[in-house]
Amino acid sequence: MSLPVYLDHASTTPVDPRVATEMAACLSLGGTFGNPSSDGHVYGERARECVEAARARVAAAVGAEPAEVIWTCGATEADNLAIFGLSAHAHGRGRHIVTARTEHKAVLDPCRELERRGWQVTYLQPDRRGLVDPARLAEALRADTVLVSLMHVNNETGVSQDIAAYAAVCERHGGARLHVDAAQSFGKCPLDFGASGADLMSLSAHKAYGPKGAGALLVSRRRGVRIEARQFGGGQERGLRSGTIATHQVVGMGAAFEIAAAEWQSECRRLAVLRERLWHGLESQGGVLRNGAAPDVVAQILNVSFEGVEGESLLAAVAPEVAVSRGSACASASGEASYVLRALGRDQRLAESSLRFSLGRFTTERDIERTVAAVGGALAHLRRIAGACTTAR
Amino acid sequence: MSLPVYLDHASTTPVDPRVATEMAACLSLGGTFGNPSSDGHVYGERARECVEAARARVAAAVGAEPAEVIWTCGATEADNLAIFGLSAHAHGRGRHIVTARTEHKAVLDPCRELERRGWQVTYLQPDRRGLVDPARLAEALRADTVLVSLMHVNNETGVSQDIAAYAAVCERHGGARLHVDAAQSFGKCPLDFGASGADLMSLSAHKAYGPKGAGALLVSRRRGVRIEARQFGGGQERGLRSGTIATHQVVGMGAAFEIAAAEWQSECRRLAVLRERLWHGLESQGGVLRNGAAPDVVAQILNVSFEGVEGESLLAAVAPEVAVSRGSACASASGEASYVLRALGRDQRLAESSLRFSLGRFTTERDIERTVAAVGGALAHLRRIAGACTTAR
Amino acid sequence: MHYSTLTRRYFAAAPGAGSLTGRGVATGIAGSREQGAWVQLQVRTEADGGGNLRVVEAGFLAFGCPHTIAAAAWLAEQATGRLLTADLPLPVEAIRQLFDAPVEKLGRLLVVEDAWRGVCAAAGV
Amino acid sequence: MHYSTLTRRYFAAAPGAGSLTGRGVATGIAGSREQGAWVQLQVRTEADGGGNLRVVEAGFLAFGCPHTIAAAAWLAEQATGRLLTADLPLPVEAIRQLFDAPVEKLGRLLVVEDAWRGVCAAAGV
Ligand SMILES: Cc1ncc(COP(=O)(O)O)c(C=O)c1O
Ligand SMILES: Cc1ncc(COP(=O)(O)O)c(C=O)c1O
Repeated sequence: MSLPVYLDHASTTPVDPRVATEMAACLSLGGTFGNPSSDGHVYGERARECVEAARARVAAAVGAEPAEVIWTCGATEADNLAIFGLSAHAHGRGRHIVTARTEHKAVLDPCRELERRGWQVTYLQPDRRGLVDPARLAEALRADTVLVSLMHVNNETGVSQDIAAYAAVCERHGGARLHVDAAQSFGKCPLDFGASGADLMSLSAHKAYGPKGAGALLVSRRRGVRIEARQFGGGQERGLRSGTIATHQVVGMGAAFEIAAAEWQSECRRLAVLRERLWHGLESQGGVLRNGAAPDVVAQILNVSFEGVEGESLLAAVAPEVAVSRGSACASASGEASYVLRALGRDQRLAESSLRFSLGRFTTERDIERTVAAVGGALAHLRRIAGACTTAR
Repeated sequence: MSLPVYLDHASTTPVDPRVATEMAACLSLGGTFGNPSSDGHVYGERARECVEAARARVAAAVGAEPAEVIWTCGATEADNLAIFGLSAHAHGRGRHIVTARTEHKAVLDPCRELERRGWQVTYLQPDRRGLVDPARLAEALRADTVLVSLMHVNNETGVSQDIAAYAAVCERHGGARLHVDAAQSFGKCPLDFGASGADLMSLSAHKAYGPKGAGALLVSRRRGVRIEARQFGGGQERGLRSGTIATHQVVGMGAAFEIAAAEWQSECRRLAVLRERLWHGLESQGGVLRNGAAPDVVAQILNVSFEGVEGESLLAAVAPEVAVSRGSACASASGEASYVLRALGRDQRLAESSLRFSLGRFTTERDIERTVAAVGGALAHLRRIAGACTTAR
Repeated sequence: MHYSTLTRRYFAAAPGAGSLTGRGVATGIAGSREQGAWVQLQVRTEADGGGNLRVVEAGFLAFGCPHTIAAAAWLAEQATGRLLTADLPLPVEAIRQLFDAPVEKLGRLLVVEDAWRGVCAAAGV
Repeated sequence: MHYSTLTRRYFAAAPGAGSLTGRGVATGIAGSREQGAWVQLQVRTEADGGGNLRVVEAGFLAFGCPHTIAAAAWLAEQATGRLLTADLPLPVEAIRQLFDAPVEKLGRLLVVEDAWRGVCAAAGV
């Protein structure tokens, strides 16, 4: 049996073969396998050079300085480091955080943990386009607000938020630092850390054809941002994140980010065409609603609600032909994944019968045709089985 | 110029080619690149299967149950999770920790951080063999001791401690959990988590021919050990360690641990012979003292103090021919690296002019010969330059 | 979500999906779309000699997760050819285990049972 | 630790390593093994016409890090052929920069300077 079409790139991407080649060169004897912390020999020195070259590539790709890049093992760790690290540093000035209901759990769960420790957190509601309005943010800021955490591109719907506008609001407030979870945005839309005015930014390699288990937190130097470390021992990353640096992992991230920075625009143009083809194919099945409107949404993502079918069954019925996702991969067991869809005007039931199609670098026209046929077949089958239930409503 | 002989395996090892092959199969399109958290399709399912197979391999290699394995991105994270996670859970019962001066910084630095937060920490001195005496541990335990953290094999000297004896002391105490940093021991000596009686154990892949950036914390289920999570969002690892699991990394660790479990005994026999050959070659240079005596020290490590030369210059002089290390890679900038050597009876100066030769899977007889020649040449050169200084003393 | 082979087979083939019409049809409906599971079960029965009803045809409609659909299809299939009794061919917990459904799915399978009760009530059993 | 090419060259070749004996030799010794750097500098001088001393030969011994050894070797080399003056050929901070030594190495280079001072004192300069 042939494998299903992979349209779940927002969950993870395959590693680009060019990236895998660079990673392989850092593993075995004869490669750059040394410990970047080893100070006394050429093996360590070469590994350090690779790590610093990778840092420079990531920095260049996102408009940061190399010294602003703190390696982590993913955006989850970066989000945790940003939120706990900033709050530990700033708690003397206040204990209030502003974020949004539509953030990833890697932001929401640390915020909940801080609430357990006595912090106050305001969870903003997005508007009907799925976006947090900067004016709402301004209203939510208090004298004791020390951190705002708002994402760039939403992992469920692909809507892209105006982080520069949030930065401007925080700037006027004066005391609140802005953390941006950009795990889903790099490679899908313009991203310039320095120009954005953000203080902290989380990145992930495996959403951009790099390896899983690699990421970075950007900490603005120009803006003088200070955070506390969370992982101790060894003093790597200027003491901000101890632990042996995984050379092949950061080299993979560097290669992936360089490639994406060079290719994302043409890739987006190509994928926007495929995405619209997919949408028109699905739309023609009837009872199909698009979540998120064109200019706000990145080219890679199409989120669709299907009338008259139950979501889990729809996913199961298409699974032999197409790999897609309901909500985000790590929130799929909970109902919260649908906050953003409900904000977009979908009722709970429609939100639950929604699929996220996320296209990627290796997606072909043939994949799209196969997807449309599979979803069409599944819809017809399930609607026939559901019979009166759906019309009786 | 040919590369120097690599005798710094205690800092990091190259990835075994068999491991690299398994890792490569988890990266690219066509491989098992899916997100193990993706619930709705075969890509995620296959990745999950790989992750669970790797968990079973690691567990089998160290005498643990699969459900006791919590993936981390290395032993540094595992040490931090053990110490902060256990202390957060147990702080109601007491705020005292016992550890040793000779622990790795990944243990010492979290302990220092806890001291800053009001905890009390007792740092035990090792005896003249470099070992922490279980009787000293028993004396140090207090009614409010909640955690003991003692390593298995020391990263500087290779001395191997009797963790079962420490476990017995903790057991008698009743309230103190035992955490064992086993980053340096797996693959170098017998290791059985279940039989040891330890409550928590840190493992690292890259010390055993697996990838950097992969590790695990073992949390004993039979002993009912509870810790608090430190990284939130996504709920992976039963909520104890959120974040996308890096399939290729844990698969690499699983493969590496399976290989090491099968081969470590014959490897140790082979390396013990090479290590003695190295020692005799060095000894014949004169003014050379061995740190750590035979039955206590694993076969892979030879720590030697050199009279009449300064340590940094010795390292620099041998570097074109041999890659070795002074102390441990991540502590080499500080003087603390020599605690354990001073305990073994070396004065500060001799401790500072010590080298750690750590042999590994791909070390050959030829490598040993080259090393002896290089060190001999460097010693003669430096001693000639030092002239009267060393004799005048 | 992992589905057993049996679940996948009944979910994909959905034998007996559709409505029955005409004489001797008893219908039971339970659940709602809002609660995530809705099931309609129907049987056409004929009286056997001894005052019992024998199911000669059964059908179902269902809106719900794969386990709900598979269980409804299986129940319609099992019922066919048997005497109609108030008891399910297997207790609902056994049906859950048969399809290897997680415990949290039990509520949905109870909707299938409720639909069966409705059928029996409509048929006067 | 990263060493510059110049450091590596003087450290490896150590030109001038050894002791001078005989007439006209001035010796300066500074530091100790315990403090991590010990340097002995020696020059053999001849009086030139104008009442100055010219260094005709220089040598050193050193126990210390590669920067210490390199700096001592370099100093002996530089001194040879010049008039002996209390000033180093370059200020010690400039020597640090010449060898690209980290700032925390300055203390060790001051030992080299002290040895030079000792030479000058011994030679009456
Ligand atoms: C918006 C967002 N933030 C954070 C993460 C977590 O990133 P990582 O998988 O690198 O831990 C993800 C992806 O899972 C994401 O989509
Ligand atoms: C004893 C010991 N503990 C912990 C560590 C840290 O492990 P890792 O490099 O996987 O973070 C090391 C190695 O650096 C070690 O030798």
